[in-house]
Amino acid sequence: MPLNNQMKLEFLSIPANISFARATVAAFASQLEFTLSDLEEVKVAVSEAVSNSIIHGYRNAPDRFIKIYAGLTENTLELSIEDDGRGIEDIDRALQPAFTTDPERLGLGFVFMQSFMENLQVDSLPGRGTMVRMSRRVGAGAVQNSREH
Amino acid sequence: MPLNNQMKLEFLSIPANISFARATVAAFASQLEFTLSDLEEVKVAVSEAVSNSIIHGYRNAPDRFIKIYAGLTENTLELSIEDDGRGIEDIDRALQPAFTTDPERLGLGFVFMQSFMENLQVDSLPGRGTMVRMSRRVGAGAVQNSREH
Amino acid sequence: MQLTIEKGLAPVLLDIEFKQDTLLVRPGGELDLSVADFLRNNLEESLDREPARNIVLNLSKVSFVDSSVLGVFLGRYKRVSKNGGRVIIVSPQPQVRRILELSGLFRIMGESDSEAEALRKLG
Amino acid sequence: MQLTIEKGLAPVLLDIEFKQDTLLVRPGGELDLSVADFLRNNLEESLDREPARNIVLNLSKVSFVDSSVLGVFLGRYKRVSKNGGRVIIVSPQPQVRRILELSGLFRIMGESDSEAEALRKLG
Ligand SMILES: Nc1ncnc2c1ncn2[C@@H]1O[C@H](COP(=O)(O)OP(=O)(O)O)[C@@H](O)[C@H]1O
Ligand SMILES: Nc1ncnc2c1ncn2[C@@H]1O[C@H](COP(=O)(O)OP(=O)(O)O)[C@@H](O)[C@H]1O
Repeated sequence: MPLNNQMKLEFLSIPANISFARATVAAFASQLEFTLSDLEEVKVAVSEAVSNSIIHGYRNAPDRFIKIYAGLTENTLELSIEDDGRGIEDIDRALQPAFTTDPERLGLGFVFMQSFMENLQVDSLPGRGTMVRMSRRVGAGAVQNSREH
Repeated sequence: MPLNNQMKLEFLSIPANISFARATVAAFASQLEFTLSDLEEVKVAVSEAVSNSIIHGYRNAPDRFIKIYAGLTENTLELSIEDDGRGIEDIDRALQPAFTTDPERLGLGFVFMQSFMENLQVDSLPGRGTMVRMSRRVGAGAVQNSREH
Repeated sequence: MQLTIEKGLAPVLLDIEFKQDTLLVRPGGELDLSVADFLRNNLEESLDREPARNIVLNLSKVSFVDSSVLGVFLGRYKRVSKNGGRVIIVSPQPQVRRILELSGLFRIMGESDSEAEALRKLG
Repeated sequence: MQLTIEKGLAPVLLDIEFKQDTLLVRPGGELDLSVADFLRNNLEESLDREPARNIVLNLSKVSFVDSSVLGVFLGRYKRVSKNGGRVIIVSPQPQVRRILELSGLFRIMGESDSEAEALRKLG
């Protein structure tokens, strides 16, 4: 599908930028006919991915950069969120609901991304970084599979 | 002054992205204690600079990119808006109130940028592109010099 | 006449009414380059169709303008003033008002607090 | 107790009241990682200070939550449930409600339409 619009956003890995990142992606995505409820769900997915880069990727180092790429086709938002942090050892395990390497956390980040977006893809190399890709179609409906744990 | 936060935004040179760009800069700037009215003025400056890149820099070609860089010090927003379009032949003349190379337009873009922001600096090379830099301090007050033409 | 173009979450509305040889123009939303052609074309068509002498520009629902849109306003001002007509601006929001002042548009167009007052001034 | 941290245009409010051996917690705004420590610390301090058995979490003014903040809620749930206490959630907005459902938090915490109803359930 041809892209009708594209943007790239790069920002420092500080928690204050999480709300900035999700607001920016939602503003961009609002060029398609998403409902407000769709946009709320996109915001959650962005918030989770960016939080992961800050906490896991960069272990809270405030001087690193996170990159977001967004593209719009006729009816789809395509997103990638990227860091060049620590990376993920075992991606399959990381994707499992409730799996976390941080006892303070819930292991629900990827669950939310998977529930609110389509085609979640995680690429990562330990020591090199992580790129999370996902998309969302207009009219794709809300939560696809309501998991519980 | 040390930078406390930084972001870069890059997007296609289409009119739909003008409101996206100003909303994004305003969301980022709102991390400082700007008033809503300050943010409205910053939005006008961004809108003018981005419109100029689209109209003058790229002559409405929709497949080029515009870059915005924003930094925050303790109390100042620093901005640059950049295109690699046609560039400006005579910068001094371009900065004059009411000067325009497009009879449909008013020649007020740089006037607004100058009125609503501080330290406006324009770098340009014909055939290479244009970079507009400007900043805004918290509490710098509204319109500094109300020009008329 | 009610027109809307969808611009994501901020639709731009344009309502145009003809009354007492005056075009009552009521745009809404954020007005920038992306809607300048839409505004210009609709205003020109209305001026072609109606025997309008004056324009009342009700900006109470406009939350943003930049110089691209001021150019559209000025162009319509030039068209009606050729025939001795006037343009009066009604109820701009504070941030829009500041831009109008700075541009000098207030010096050539009048301002009123309501459409009724504007129509009285023109009538 | 009324607390605010300024987060640009979206201040996060936190109001905590102690009543009938229950902590009434009323946060507001967008709750994410950037306020998780603030929430956790204030809730922990209140639980240290007051002999609170239960928590009522009034989410009517919360427009956004993500998993970082659900973790803070779950942590407090674990603390009070150790002593046989309960957590009841009041009036989440639809988008927040969906996250609570999806996370399974609703299965272990109760829900009420008002603080009064929650207090009746607990009392
Ligand atoms: N950007 C990242 N960089 C490094 N590790 C990551 C990243 N994102 C996720 N992970 C790993 O995947 C695990 C699961 O992530 P997630 O489902 O979001 O849960 P949580 O963030 O609650 O731990 C994390 O605990 C972490 O080990
Ligand atoms: N990014 C740019 N690229 C090329 N030329 C530009 C650019 N920005 C401004 N200019 C030149 O400077 C002139 C004055 O700009 P401005 O004050 O914004 O007025 P206007 O946009 O109404 O013409 C423009 O007419 C154009 O010739």
